[in-house]
Amino acid sequence: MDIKDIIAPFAVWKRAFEKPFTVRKPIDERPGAPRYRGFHINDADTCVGCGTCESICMNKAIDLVPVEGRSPSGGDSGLRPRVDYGRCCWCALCVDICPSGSLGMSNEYLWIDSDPEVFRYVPGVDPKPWDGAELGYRRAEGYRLLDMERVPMPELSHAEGVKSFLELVKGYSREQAEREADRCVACGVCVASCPAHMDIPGYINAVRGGDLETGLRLLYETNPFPEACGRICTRACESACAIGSGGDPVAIRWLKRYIADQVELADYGKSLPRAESATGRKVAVVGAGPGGLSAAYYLALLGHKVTVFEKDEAPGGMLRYGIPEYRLPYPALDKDVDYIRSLGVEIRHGATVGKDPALAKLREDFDAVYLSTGLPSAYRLDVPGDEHPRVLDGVAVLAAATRGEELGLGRRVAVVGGGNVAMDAARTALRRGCEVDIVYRRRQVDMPADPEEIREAKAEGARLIERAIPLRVEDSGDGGARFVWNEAEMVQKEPGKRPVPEPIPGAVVTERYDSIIAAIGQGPELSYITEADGVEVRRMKPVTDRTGRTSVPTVFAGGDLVNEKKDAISAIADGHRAARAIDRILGGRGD
Amino acid sequence: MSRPKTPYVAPEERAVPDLDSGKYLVMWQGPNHPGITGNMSLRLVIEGDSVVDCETHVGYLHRGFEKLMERRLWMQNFPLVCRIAVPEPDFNEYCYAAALEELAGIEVPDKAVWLRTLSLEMIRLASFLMWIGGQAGAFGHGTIAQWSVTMRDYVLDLFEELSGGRIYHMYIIPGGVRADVPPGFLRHVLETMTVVEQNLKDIELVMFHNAVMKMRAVGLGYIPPDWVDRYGITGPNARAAGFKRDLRKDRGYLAYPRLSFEPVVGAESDAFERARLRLAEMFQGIDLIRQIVDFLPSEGPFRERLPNPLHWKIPAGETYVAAECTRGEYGFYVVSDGGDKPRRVAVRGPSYTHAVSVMERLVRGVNIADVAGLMVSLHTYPPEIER
Amino acid sequence: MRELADMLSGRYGAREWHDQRKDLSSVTVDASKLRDVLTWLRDEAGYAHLAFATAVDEIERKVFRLTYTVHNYGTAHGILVHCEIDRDRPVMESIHRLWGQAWTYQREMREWYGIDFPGSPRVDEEFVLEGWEGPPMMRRDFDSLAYSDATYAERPGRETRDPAAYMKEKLYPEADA
Amino acid sequence: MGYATFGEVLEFAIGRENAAVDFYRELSGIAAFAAQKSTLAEFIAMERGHAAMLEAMKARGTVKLSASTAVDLGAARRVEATDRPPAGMTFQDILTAAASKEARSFELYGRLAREAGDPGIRETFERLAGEESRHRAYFQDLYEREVARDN
Repeated sequence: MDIKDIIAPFAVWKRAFEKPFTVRKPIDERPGAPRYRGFHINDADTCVGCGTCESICMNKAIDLVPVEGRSPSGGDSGLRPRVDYGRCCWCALCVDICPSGSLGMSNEYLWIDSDPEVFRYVPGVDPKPWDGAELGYRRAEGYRLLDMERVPMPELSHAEGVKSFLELVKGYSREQAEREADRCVACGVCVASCPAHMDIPGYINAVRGGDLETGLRLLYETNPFPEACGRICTRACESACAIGSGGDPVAIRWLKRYIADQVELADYGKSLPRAESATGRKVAVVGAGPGGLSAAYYLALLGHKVTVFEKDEAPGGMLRYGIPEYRLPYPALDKDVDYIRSLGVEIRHGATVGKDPALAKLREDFDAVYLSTGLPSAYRLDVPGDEHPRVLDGVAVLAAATRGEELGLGRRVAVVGGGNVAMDAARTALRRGCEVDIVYRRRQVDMPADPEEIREAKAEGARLIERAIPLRVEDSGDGGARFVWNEAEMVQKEPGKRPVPEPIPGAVVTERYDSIIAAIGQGPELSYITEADGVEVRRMKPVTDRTGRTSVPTVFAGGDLVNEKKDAISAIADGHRAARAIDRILGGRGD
Repeated sequence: MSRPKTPYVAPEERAVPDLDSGKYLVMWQGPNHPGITGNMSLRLVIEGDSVVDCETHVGYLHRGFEKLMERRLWMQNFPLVCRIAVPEPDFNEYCYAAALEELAGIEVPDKAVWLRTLSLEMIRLASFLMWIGGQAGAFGHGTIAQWSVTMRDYVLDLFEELSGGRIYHMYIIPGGVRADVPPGFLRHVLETMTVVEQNLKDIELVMFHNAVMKMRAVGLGYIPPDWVDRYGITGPNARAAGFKRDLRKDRGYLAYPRLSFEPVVGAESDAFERARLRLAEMFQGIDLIRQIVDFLPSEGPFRERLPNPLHWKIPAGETYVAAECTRGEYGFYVVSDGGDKPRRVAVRGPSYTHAVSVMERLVRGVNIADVAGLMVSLHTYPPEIER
Repeated sequence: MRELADMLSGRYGAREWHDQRKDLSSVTVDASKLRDVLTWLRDEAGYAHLAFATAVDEIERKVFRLTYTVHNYGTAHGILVHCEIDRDRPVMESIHRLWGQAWTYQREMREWYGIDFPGSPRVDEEFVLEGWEGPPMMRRDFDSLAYSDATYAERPGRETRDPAAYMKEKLYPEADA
Repeated sequence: MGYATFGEVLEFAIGRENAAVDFYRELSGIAAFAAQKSTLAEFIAMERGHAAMLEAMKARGTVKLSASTAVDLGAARRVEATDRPPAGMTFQDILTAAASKEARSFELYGRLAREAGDPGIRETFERLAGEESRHRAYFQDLYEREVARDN
């Protein structure tokens, strides 16, 4: 030991004159770092109430609670997360995982109260001093816990696709499907949006786990058209998908298709239920479209003998005659229909109800009747000259294509309308080698067609003419027709309503076409209901209660004919609902 | 003036004192004792001022982590693991993440490797700063504790800036890290290192050139070299006994193979030697941090994309990932049965051996006033014993 | 490594050698051979460091799988040495004479899994669970959540809703009708 | 020539509304099936409401008749053209016919209101014009929703 060991410690004294390290609260402020994980904030308008924050929270510090002024709708459950700071550990995994990106943390870390109960609040709903804090923990750029990008679907190239009627979408491989299924957070927000309320998280979970038998069973619980819906469903679920609130929604439709594609028809019976015993009751279904056959399937499952009356030569309705085969190949549709048939459902083709047999006869011969005749014919353009022979019915064109008939469209074709029928007609015409113009009254964004369909139609070479109000059709004198329209501008007439196209004075365009395909909308065929049948019809729709029952207790109706959504999945849901209601009037329990 | 360099080494076999003889007194030290890092207690049997027997009692900090982890998803355990060793949480994060990545076959981006290394070196410094305060305090130099704890707070400020948390950083997430460095951060790191280095020099002056410290620490808690393997002693406790063992070199994980440093090795193997060695490692740590700041890539991803954490399943398998923490070998043994939750996670904290079997033996024959100083010189953190 | 693996299998019937990393392998031996294997590894093969020992409850197979982790500083290589014991009669030979800290791991396994190590010092003493009367807590069949629910009261006022169920209740309650 | 007193105007309007009822009735007569009939029945009820409103006005004498109030019905009578939907009329046909009928009525009452010197009469016609315009909007809306969904 040397003298330094005695002297050195006195060096401490120099510190006596230094500025202290301490922060004198409340004189000195000491804000949290810009990334500080302080109290939660939530943009309650962006939040969709999916509860993924709750799922990831390892402390169970988050509850999903109803909040005032918010009710469930579309892709929003109406619930909002409430944080219990008695449990929260400020790990911010909730922020990291939040699909919409609404959750964050402020950099505020001081909150003093004598009442322990207050340390539990709904961020963004219960006002707090740190609401809207600029600073605080946010998910770093380039860092997501969830995969917000959809697994790309292998598809034929546009150049390739337009050459034939081969199916464009090739379907996921097992690896792709499982990867896509992995993106789902199983929040279940989508279920309400599905007209059939399919157990979407359930079957996606089955895909993820490779348990396709369970997947198929879950599909058939609410939808006997998985092959068809897996291809052409309007997929309201994907618009509601919570993942879609901050990225690409989960490809729910493709996953459904994946399940159905993977299981051989011969193996369906292994996972699907069958009727335990026959009830001896008979039900007639009018129309072998998705709605009618859905009703037939569930009625057959309940043990009833079902006969389907169909005017066309093949089953499927619009799925067959309205949707081109490059979107829904006939073998896929046949698989769905064949399984329904395998339960003993009889389909009588070429039977036009109203002519033979009459509805009255069905009511007499069967214990119940389900009407699902859809919207079989296109409306006219409703302009002078629309009776011109070169003005064609869009629905009829598609049906003729299905039947393999020569369409005789000529070289230049105009398709008038912005719905899926218009897109299908346009793409069918493209595949027949036509030059196609799609003429629409409003803008592309206003089109009711699936945006994907519009994109693809354009990519395949269709020209989109927007804001064109049809004025008239004139004969061109050379076997074609001149289509005259007025260019329009969009005018916001009433606040909150969608803008209306207003013609620009003088801006009249005339184009010559070989064919003009009208696809502005379709109407019902109701001549088979006579006054004597007593089925109350209002505004060309049979009046039904929510189970599909008409004013005649044994007659039910559903599908496009009745519902507002007018898509396959709604028709399927109607068919299922009506089947349960019919079962109840036939003495069953309806389940 | 000071103790002999090679003091009495207690026999391995424990002679249980006859408490009825009236010669002995049973005295509990802890669980609440300012000289002990964390909450554990020593049941001391003393004769006069000397300890003749000791039993350690842990359990005050048992939170059942390993059980809790078995019922949480792989990712849900990420916020949990850091809490296993409070003053040095990042090693838990690293070992857990690295084990998962190994089992799941995930390659971590280079930037994340550097940021992880930075994070681990920063916490090493913070942990040592806490230890040096405890060590000085245990020998009556409370002022040094005040300085060093302040310095630690400055390092924690850096963590707050980097990760958003001071104590539990939850920064090293499976797959990488949670964020890149914020703007200005590296400058703050270097500035803080300057301040800490300056302070350490002061501490060195007043603590290691200090007659009282030398009288109390020299010769205290001598660990014979043959105990090192016998008792599974690791880290500075082993290095102070002359073993050049450092997992950063031996395992060469993270960015350590790309950094220039040599393990600090001692020889005397007593409390003073261990303290000197740790001080040297602190200076070394500052140097390493500066090197990391130099090398840190400015571009590139900081995290590899993982499967959805809600469904993440890790292929069946097992691994043991260890890292050199301030106290020695910190390791995670992780077993997956292929499910979405761990089958088993076992945490190997270095204090497990140091604070229990080594401590019980070392403390025999020691003056009761030196028990706390001895314990701190082993640098033990009870929470990692009980998990 | 191959050499060591062959040596262990030849001498002790060790099996399932697996190289997890270049610096970590695992191997399984019969429980009756474990102490000999560890002794040999420690004294002859340079694996002088026992990092830790623990158990894994393989309840499905009705065994406890024990893991002893040894490390060779010379070659910077570690081995996870496994052996399995009957879960219904969990008794294992003690290695407290091989390593000075081994008894603590054995005491821990005794408390957490109910595995007995006859002869191990203070093996029946409580380790971290003072006053614990439940079954060994690390066994897979001890349901910690059920225990917690039965033992502690949930703080009042907590209630959560499932988005799908809530939306159904509000938007289409008739679906089940 | 073509000028009429208010009383006559009222009579004329009542006649028009009744004619509309007859028009729909007639359509209903050629309607081939129940659904068409029920749609037309709804429209008949609407027009009956108009006629009833005018009848009540006349009966109550709400509007003081004045000799000076005379309006030109000539033009009104001239616009009385009817285009008849075909026998197999669709919903589209019915709605188109109904909407154009309402549009013409709106035009007529609007002009009558402008020509009427008396504020009371003007108000009556404005009310009728408003009513017709609402009906037309209703039909157009129905058309947009039910017929031209894809347009």
